[in-house]
Amino acid sequence: MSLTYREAVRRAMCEAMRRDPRVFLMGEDVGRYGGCYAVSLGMFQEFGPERIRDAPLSELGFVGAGIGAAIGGMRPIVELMTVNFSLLALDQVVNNAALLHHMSGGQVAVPLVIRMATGAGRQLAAQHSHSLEVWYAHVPGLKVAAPATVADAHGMLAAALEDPNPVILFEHMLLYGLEGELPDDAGPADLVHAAVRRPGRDISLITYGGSLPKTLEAAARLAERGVDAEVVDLRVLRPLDTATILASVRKTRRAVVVDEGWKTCGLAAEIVATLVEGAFYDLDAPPARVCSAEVPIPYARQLEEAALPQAATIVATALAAVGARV
Amino acid sequence: MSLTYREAVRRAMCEAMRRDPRVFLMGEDVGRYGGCYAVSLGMFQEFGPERIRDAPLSELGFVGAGIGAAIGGMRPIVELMTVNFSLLALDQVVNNAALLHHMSGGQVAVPLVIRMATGAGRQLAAQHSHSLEVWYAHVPGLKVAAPATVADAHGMLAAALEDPNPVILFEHMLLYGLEGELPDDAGPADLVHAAVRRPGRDISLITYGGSLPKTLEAAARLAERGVDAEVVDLRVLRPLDTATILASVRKTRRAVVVDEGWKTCGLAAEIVATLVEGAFYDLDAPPARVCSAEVPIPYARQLEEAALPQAATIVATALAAVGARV
Amino acid sequence: MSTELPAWPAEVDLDRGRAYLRDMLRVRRFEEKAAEVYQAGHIHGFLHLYIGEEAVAAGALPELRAEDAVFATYREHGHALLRGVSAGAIMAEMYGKAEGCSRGRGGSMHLFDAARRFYGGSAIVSGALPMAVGLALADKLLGVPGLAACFFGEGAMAEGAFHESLNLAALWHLPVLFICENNLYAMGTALAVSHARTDLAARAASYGLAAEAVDGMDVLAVAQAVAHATRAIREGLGPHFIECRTYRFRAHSMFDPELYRSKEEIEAWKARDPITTFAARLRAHGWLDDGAMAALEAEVAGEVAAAVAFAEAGSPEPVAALLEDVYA
Amino acid sequence: MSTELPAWPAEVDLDRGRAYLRDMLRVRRFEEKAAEVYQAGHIHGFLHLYIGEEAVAAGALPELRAEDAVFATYREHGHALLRGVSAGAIMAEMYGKAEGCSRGRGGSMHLFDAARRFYGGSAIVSGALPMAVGLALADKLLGVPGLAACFFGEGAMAEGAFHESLNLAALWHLPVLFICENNLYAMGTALAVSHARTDLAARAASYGLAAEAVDGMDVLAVAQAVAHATRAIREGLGPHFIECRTYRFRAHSMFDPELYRSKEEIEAWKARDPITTFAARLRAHGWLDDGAMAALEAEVAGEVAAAVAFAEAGSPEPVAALLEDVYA
Ligand SMILES: Cc1ncc(C[n+]2csc(CCOP(=O)(O)OP(=O)(O)O)c2C)c(N)n1
Ligand SMILES: Cc1ncc(C[n+]2csc(CCOP(=O)(O)OP(=O)(O)O)c2C)c(N)n1
Ligand SMILES: [Mg+2]
Ligand SMILES: [Mg+2]
Repeated sequence: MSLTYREAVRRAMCEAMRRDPRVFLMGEDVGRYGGCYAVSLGMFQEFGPERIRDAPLSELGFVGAGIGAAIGGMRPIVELMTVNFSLLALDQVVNNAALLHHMSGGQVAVPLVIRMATGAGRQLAAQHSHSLEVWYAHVPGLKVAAPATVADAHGMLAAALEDPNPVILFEHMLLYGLEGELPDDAGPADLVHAAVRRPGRDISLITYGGSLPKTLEAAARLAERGVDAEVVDLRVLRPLDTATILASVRKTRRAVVVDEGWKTCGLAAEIVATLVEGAFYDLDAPPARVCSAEVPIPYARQLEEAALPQAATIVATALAAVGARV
Repeated sequence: MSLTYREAVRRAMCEAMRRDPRVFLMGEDVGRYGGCYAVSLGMFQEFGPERIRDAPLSELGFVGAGIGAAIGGMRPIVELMTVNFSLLALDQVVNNAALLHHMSGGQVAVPLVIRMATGAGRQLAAQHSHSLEVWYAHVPGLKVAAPATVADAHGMLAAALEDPNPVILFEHMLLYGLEGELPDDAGPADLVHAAVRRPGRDISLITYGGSLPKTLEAAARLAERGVDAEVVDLRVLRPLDTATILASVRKTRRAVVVDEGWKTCGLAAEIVATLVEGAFYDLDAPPARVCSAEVPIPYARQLEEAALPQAATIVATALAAVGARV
Repeated sequence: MSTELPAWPAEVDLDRGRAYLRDMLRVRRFEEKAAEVYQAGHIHGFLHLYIGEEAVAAGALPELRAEDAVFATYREHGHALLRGVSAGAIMAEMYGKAEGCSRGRGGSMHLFDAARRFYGGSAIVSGALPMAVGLALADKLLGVPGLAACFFGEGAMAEGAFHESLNLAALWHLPVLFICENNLYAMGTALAVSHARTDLAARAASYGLAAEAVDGMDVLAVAQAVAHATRAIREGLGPHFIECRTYRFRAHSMFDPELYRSKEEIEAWKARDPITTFAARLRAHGWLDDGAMAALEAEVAGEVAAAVAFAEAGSPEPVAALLEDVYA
Repeated sequence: MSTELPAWPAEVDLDRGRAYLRDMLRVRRFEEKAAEVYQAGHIHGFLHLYIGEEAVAAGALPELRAEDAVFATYREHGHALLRGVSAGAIMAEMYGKAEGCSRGRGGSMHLFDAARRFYGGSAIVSGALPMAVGLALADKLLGVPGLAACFFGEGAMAEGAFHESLNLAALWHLPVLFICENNLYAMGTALAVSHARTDLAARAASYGLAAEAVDGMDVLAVAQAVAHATRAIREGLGPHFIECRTYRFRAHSMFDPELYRSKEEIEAWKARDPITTFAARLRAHGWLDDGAMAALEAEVAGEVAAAVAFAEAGSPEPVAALLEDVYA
């Protein structure tokens, strides 16, 4: 069956809610409004106000309430609207959700799923265009994932709901309209492995989330230039599947990491460090990064485009890396 | 004159306050209590409650107020007690302090200094042992520094107060008692360059803040083993002084990065990526990282020690890197 | 609603009365044009219209002085305009042009004009409140006159930042004017779905500051309340909170299917349109006739058309300037 | 203070009366011992003592049932003890031993006992309030009996999390008992330096929930208020807030030179010591004499000594276990 990324997320939530009375959805405008990005459209009508719970503008409060509800035996899905507002709730995510299991010596589990839209590309300007996946991926105790396909939008959410740990799911806002196939009996996806989205021999393009379409496009353009690029979708940002990344780069001996976050101290830096630690002697060229420019994302279209990773930049960077062959 | 790191910070604040009526200090318990780490002890008596302003437990509120006061013509120093509580204020720091200058097209400057204690090592357990410098170093619009010496504790704060941008200063809690020399006429330090704290030929040990003493100790032990290590203190975490780091590693051809933050997506990853991008062909071995283990910092002493970077680990890692010489 | 009009306040003369009407009309027509050019593809991103709420900004802003500072939300075109930012600079900003009041960096949600102490244009709900408190603190510490006025929606009052800001302002006795634009909805979330206690002025008063509620569809009522509050603040009586009860006639933003409220509710509020009701009062008072109204509409239409022309003629910021304005 | 003792409440029988005294004494002696072994270098990190405030936990916790959940702060040894966590498991935790109630991971500030629904031990001021709200929400959605009791200091009430939590609890009508331990200081910051409005029960009531203040030095007053509040909550009347007016006799933590308050103030409060005043009432009522008191002291001393012995005999967690308990 063909559906959109948005519908796939919704389907995963509805399936879980029909099956498991412990699952509920809570967040700003998830109910009567139908979801800021229409992800939960119609769910209020099916499940009612207790289980599709509109929350006031209190990110810290309702994320903390999600943690408490998880401790209390529920399986909450908290929607944070966007990563931009998640800063207000970070204390609860880091100091409670991530740490409680450890601080309690293993007694308390927090089976909480937090979903949020992320990314730029819609001219929403600096306060509404963050990509802070890397911050979450830094924190032990959290699992962090970024579904980049319709199947993963469904399957990773289903898997997150079965996980006894806090799982943070990043949904790039430009992916919601993406169309794809999903079998009627699709179940949970794995929350462990990276995926090779396009096999190739000459260079590994490593990316995740909203940058996957651009990277696949770059790979197609590279193919026209005679460069056979492998595209690796990280899928899970914490814990990282280093084995898959290293295997790809050991084969291709070159890598470009594509990440919409700012370059300095971004997720791409971790991938580069991982490659260097695990495959230094297999590398024919230094792994390169294509990230956002070191600037708050500007409103004006041409400036925003210049600030974000684009297929053309990926292509140029990959060509330079391949040209570096000795 | 010999004084402690704590006294050096205090002296920089007092000098600025005596000179410039726009400077004031605001934060929890900075006044009547004398400062959580006694940094501002006695300042309430000299400057009074308006300029040494005890704030309620409202991190988001008083950091935002610091931003507003900076816009309004003051030169506020906001003390956030510790980085652990700074999570509550991150929205103001990122979405206002860092972005306002850009979003306003250059009209609004935010000359705000935020000081906070950071780090672990005192058995304060998971919620009180964070090292999140890397998060701040990720954000364009912020300047981030980590004074690791008595002179820098004084000079970097003085420099931060002269900077028209928001500057975040991280003071590792284990450094407050450090003793050092400070000339009576010491002025602002530079807020631009990394510093070579110990020159050496065989390997570069790159670190900052609270890890500098451990790293210098490791270098001393390495010297006993015949390895001449260069120790680079990053000092400024954003923007990074890549030139100094690269020059060191081009000379030594090997590097170990020491960072008390968690390893994955930590600051050390950025340094490794920077080295790879700028000096790949000069490297004789993959740069290695010595960071905190991927675990919330545990209370029990032996567990905490095992979780944090230690001189012995640095030595072992450096020896392995040197042994890797082909 | 009673059909009887309230008595005309003595302090409002002909010029002032017509100025209120002109201000509201300027905002209304500007917003309508913004929606039009948005649909035509000249503006992108989010666009939040102030249509229906004009009496709040039009009543409040004339009471503020040059030395005061203003903080607003993403629904702030009207506030910027009535603070004196030119319609052209605002429209050019929304077009993303270099001539925009934020040089194309901010867009609709981030209008700035430092010379007029207009400090945005803040798109994190409740994010400006702590800054307004701090700006007032600066005024106090510097010993200069001036207050900080902060506009925000009723939804923002559920945020922790609201709580911390009101306590700080009251605790430190700062010259802050908090103006809550209670339009009954935060996106699709109705007041009673957000707040356990819906009497917002009472909630604010619990922090120990002066607080009152006024009819936000009545420009004179808003003006009177703000005049009284600013006088008290300038006399050193500390912060003040005003809840303006109003309504947004349009969708929350350009992407909102408005599933959460009924057509009837909207129509009932539209019957209280702040512009038509105020125009009727001016007419009843003998200060407005068809000719004057037509002249006013023409004047405003001219201003808006000129703004669009200015924006269209503006130049895009060159991509080479991408890294500017990150550090001062 | 009046020297006349209030009437003895009929519902408190001999056993209950002596139990209150025993509970307070257990906390007091435990805390004294903790300070002692801290000075001796067996405990590290922060240590926040509850000495002076015992009547709050001792009055409140007996009113809670097994199905209720408890959230507390870093000043929570007493709460853990009176919730039924053994003194040995608490002391061992502070020694960082594997036998500690958090396996040595948490230390003094993070005592946990999931079986007793004791959920910490939270060291971010106000950090537990939202979780208590959520736990109550779980109870409500699951349709099980039980309430969530959350203890916090008056300093925490300045945090945004307090505001958001009270609104959520009241808005959703949840079974939460908020217990504010108003000991007049947040570290060195006095109540009036933190809060524009120092009548905390009034502040809480502004959210639209039941709120009252009681003498937190009087275990019976606390017990009565909590009994009343829990009854109301169990009947479905929504959340409840109790301000317990108390005082901490010791420094904030082991590092506090106490520059912010006078010896006289401390002495005045010590004259209202919840243990000595309650013991006097028991004596006046004829339910306590020197012999009974000595027996009680001996019993408690034994418990505390056994706890120390247990902790000392405990085993350190092996370093090989470092990476355990990160993921469930
Ligand atoms: C902290 C935060 N959370 C969520 C949003 C998304 N959002 C934008 S406007 C809005 C509603 C705000 O309502 P209100 O404060 O009443 O202002 P109004 O839009 O009605 O003028 C929401 C939820 C945001 N911008 N910031
Ligand atoms: C969010 C946060 N800010 C600051 C601190 C540091 N701190 C620890 S306890 C404390 C005072 C809290 O006072 P109160 O809430 O009254 O509780 P009390 O200690 O008096 O029991 C402070 C400021 C913290 N732990 N968390
Ligand atoms: Mg609103
Ligand atoms: Mg207190």
